[in-house]
Amino acid sequence: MTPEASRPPTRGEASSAVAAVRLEGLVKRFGDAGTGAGAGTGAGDTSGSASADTVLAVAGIDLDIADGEFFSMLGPSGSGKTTTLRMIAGFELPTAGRILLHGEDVTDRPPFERDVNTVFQDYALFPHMSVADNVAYGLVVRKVPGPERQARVADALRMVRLEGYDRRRPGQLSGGQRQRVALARALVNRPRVLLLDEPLGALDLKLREEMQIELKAIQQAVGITFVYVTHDQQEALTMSDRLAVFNRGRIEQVGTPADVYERPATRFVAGFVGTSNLLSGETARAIVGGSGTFTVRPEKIRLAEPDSQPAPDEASAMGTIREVVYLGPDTRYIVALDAGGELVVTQQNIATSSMEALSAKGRTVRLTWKRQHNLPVGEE
Amino acid sequence: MSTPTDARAGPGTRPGIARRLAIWLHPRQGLQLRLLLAGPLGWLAIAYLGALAILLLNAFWEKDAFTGRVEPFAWTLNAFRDLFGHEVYRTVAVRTLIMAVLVTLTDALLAFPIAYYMARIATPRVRAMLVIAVLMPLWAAYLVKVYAWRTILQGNGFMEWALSPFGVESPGLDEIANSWLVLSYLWLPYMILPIYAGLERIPNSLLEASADLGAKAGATFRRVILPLVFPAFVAGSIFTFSLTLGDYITPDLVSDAKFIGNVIYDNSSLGNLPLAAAYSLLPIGIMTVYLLIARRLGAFDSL
Amino acid sequence: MGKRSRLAALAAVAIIAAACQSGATPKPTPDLPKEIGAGEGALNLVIWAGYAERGEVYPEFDWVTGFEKDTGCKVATTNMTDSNNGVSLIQSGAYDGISASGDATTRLIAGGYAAPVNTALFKNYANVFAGMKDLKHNTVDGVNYGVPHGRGPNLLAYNSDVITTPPTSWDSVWEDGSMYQGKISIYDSSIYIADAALHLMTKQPDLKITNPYQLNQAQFDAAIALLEKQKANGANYWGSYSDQVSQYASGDVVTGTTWQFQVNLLQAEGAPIAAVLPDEGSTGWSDTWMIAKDAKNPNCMYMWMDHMMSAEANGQATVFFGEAPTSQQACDYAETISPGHCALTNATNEAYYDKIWYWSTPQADCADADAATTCKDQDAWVAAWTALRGG
Amino acid sequence: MVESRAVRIALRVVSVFVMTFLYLPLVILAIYAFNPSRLLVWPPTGFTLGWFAEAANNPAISVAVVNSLIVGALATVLALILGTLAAIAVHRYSFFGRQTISFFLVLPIALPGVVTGIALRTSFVTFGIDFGLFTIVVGHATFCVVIVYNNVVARLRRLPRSPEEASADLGADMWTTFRRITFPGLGTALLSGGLLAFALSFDEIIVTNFTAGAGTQTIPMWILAAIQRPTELPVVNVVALVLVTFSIIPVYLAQRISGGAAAGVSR
Repeated sequence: MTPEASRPPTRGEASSAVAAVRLEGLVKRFGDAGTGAGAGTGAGDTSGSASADTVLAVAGIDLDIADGEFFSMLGPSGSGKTTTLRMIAGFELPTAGRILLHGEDVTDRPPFERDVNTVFQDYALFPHMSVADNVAYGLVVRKVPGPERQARVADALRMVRLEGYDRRRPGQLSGGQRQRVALARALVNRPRVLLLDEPLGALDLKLREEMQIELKAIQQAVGITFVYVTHDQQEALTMSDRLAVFNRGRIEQVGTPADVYERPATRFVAGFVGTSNLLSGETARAIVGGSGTFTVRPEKIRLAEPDSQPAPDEASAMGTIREVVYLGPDTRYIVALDAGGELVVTQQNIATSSMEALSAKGRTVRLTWKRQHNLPVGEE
Repeated sequence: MSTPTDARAGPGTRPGIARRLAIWLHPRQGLQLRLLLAGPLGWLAIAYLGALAILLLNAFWEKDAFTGRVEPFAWTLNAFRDLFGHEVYRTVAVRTLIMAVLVTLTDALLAFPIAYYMARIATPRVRAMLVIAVLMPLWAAYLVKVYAWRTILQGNGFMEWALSPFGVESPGLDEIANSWLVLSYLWLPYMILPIYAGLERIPNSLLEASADLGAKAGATFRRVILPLVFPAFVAGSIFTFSLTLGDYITPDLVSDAKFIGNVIYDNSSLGNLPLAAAYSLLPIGIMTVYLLIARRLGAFDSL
Repeated sequence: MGKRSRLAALAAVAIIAAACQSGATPKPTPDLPKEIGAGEGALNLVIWAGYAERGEVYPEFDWVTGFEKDTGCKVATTNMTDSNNGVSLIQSGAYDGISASGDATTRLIAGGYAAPVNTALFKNYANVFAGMKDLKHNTVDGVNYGVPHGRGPNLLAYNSDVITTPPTSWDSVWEDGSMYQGKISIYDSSIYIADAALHLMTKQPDLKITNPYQLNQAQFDAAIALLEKQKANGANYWGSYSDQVSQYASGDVVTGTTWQFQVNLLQAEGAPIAAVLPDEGSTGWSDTWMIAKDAKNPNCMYMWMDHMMSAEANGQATVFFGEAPTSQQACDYAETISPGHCALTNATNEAYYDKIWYWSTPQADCADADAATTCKDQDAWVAAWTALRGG
Repeated sequence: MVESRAVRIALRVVSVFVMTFLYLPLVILAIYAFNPSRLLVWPPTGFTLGWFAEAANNPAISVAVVNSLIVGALATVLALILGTLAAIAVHRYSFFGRQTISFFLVLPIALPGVVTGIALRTSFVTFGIDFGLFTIVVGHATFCVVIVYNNVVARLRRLPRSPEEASADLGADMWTTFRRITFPGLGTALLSGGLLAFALSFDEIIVTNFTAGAGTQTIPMWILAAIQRPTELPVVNVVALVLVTFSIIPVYLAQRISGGAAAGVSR
């Protein structure tokens, strides 16, 4: 875990009492033929038959995002996070509910009247314009005078380290470069809120990790509120001040990365953020000694000899190693518990060789972990 | 970076009228749609469907046998009685339908090999040249082509000259086969191009996968290529079929046989509008059914 | 709406014209124009092909260019394929006038599509042969609905290389002659049924056909049967005269019914084609220039009608088409470009034209024949022709 | 490559045959244009350029060409506006009856021209509308709209929506977005659709026959009339040759613009 992710999310809340983004009872239903029209894109793409069944993409969301915050919306595809973002941007009109930006109701306002800018998943660069023209677009349509415009475009390109690329066409750039142009194009307008829709989704792993750090650095440098949509829990945990976990059009949990990871509010959050090691029912009663469902993060569990004794503050369970997956720095063991169910255990390969690790398959082991690490999870 | 909102217009400045209209329209999606559709639908309804409706009304109106004057709102079924009373109208309808089917099949048979060659075998250079070569006769005047065939088919024409060594006489300008030949010729590009586009859309990997899975060339053709290119066939057939169904100039110029188009044209130009209107219902009905089937077969996406 | 306002304008013109001519004697038809006003600048005509030449085919035949120069009326023409087509074109309201044959004139008058004309306004009308004036196909109750253009018979054409002896009857077209099987050229119009009836008048007297345009059911059926036989013998149908010209030029046909016009064209190109009027007579036509009821350019049309009766224009036009001129002056002019023209076309030989059955519209009421029976009407003729050609 | 050598050779042979079939009549016409005889008899009897001079000196031809150009341009402009509006509506909005609209838009091109022609003529006569260039334009626009519509819808399907959203997001209202983003994106589709619509209008005879006024002639009308005047056939040959030759220009342009496939598929 990066240090940023564990920092308390007080920055934004301290600087402003009014939320940068406030969502009240937001609902979006697609394929709603009642009004006779509805935009034909987005989560529930309606390119099929016109009067298809309606899809409830966002099922009532209340949320405050503080000024200056790096806020992530995390969830699987179809969970409503992108639709929510598009409603904040103004691309979709909510079926019900209100959207407030810095205290101002913008629910019915078109995108071009909102003080937000968006970085699109596919970058949405204008193919028929040069990089400089792309970046300058927002300034041109707002009639910012020429000299100022040029200076700001140059500034923005410098910030994303693309000086000297201004004459190129988007088609001549790599994926990472396009992503930076999209970022510069949004930032050059100095919006108070920047919306990012899975901006790194199309990049390869290494580039993505670099960009994550860079994005975070830029956000801290400009001090703009970032609302960041991703389905990658690692990314959300790495970058966010706070994050919201979406599932089926609702928010399951809002909190700091540490909160969400270590104290998942629901089974879904426990499963989606990190590996779901769930103990429930009889198994839970036998091992943890309480009723309900508990989760234990794989890296908190220790593999021990079957005859070793657990410490008093430790829970323990007997099991058989069913599968061993060698991951380089770590090894992942899947252990079938004698009490029923399975737990995943990851161990750093500090003193173990791959040969040793792989030969562990089929062995009987004792699993132990500190009792404070088995966390109760709310049922849905 | 300075204050975040400096790019916005200040609260004192009013946006222009166009922009205010845009703002006002934004939440009114239904109104936007109506505004967009008002022009094209109004046009379609007045200039096309309205005209069709007036024509169809004429089918039910009385006509003076001597002067040919149509009496509006004098309702009668005389035109339909005439249509059903004379066998010739049935004969002509059947003949036209058979011709439309024949022309469509002929074009499909001729079009597929060259479309296949263009899409999958020719080098990009040759392909580009072929596409232009196929497009050009499509743009060249329709009448010019029909007329060219007249000069070929008539006595002492090219056909006679080319075939006389084999002891074959010129077909003259009254054979029904002429219509089949010339109509197939005229509409061939309309069949080649959709099939070519359809074949080009099939990724190579699909055919390789089929071969990889053990299908022989024939099986790949039958089970992969044909089903994928079938909507393109149907799209092309809309043109070959409907254009044949309605043409009256070509049959008139190169043969002696009468088709639906001739009967409609003749009756309208000879002063029996109600009969022409009543008979028009036939191609309208046939094409409507054809289009509904074609749409179901996915042809509209290949147009 | 447009029609009404135009009519109102015409009426206004007439009233003003009448007011100006103080002391003029009252006319029975008050809506006749009293003078030809200024040209409107355009003239849209429905014509038989060849009735308005501007020197495109042969430079010496041009009676349109001069007219346009003199009157400022720009002439646009549309060819009719047959009289039925001509009537339909006039009904569209887009035309000022038509060169109508007798089977069209009566229909246009009865349908109210043609306007009466004031022949007093034509300076060339006085010259017209008396026998060409006030004919019953263009004159009703003494009111003229047009002025004559010319007349002629439908002829029997033949390829003189193939048929070396000039034929004297229509038998080669109608009777089973394997010699010309598949090489007969036939006019593609319902009015051609009359030609079959004409043939039956001599061949089957027991049918008692007295007028080939007034056929009762039995007579009609016999005519159609004859046409069916002709079709089975391989008739080639020509709708436009150019169809026929190319048929003869290419050798696809050797004989059949024709107009002098095509024969002239073919002979000019050196084709071995000749034409005769067979002994049993023929159908034919006497054409009338008529003005459309709602003509947009009535003054230009009046000028055109007058022009077409002038010696020069009528002489040229009738020579070009191969028909009889309508005045001695036209005859004299025609002689200068085609010596012997008037004799050849029997311009003044009324006995010759007694053998000609001018085209006229078949009507249910066959007054001339038998009051008790009804005849097949125009619709029946067209339907039968459609059945013959389409079947 | 999946095709065997034999199949490839066979396909090549058939392709050559089909191309010959497509071009033979045009070649023969071109040869006749230089034939001195007025009657079209094969083989030609000599060589002359005289018919070209005759064609050039015929005012009716140039008037007809100008009329065709005017009609084509007006019908194309009308089709571009209406077709684009309809395409955007059908593609960008989901509403009840969307499928029906696209179905009705295809009708004018699928139903026989003779029916369209008579219907329009009857309506013009009924309402006392004077025939002329305007009525021809109306007739042509009915089917030209579909051409543009098809081209634009096909392009819209391929165009991502996000650049327009980005434009709105960056502060451009819908007019600015259309002008700066959507329109350039549709550009080549509009151009090739417009070219094709123009070509169809320029070539149209069946509907024109019914909707033309008495004094108005387009070039196909002139050809149809001239075919019926055997003495003018040599001039028709010249006009035909020139028309076919000039049609290379729009075809080449459309091909360059669309950069491939089916620029001219639909009619």
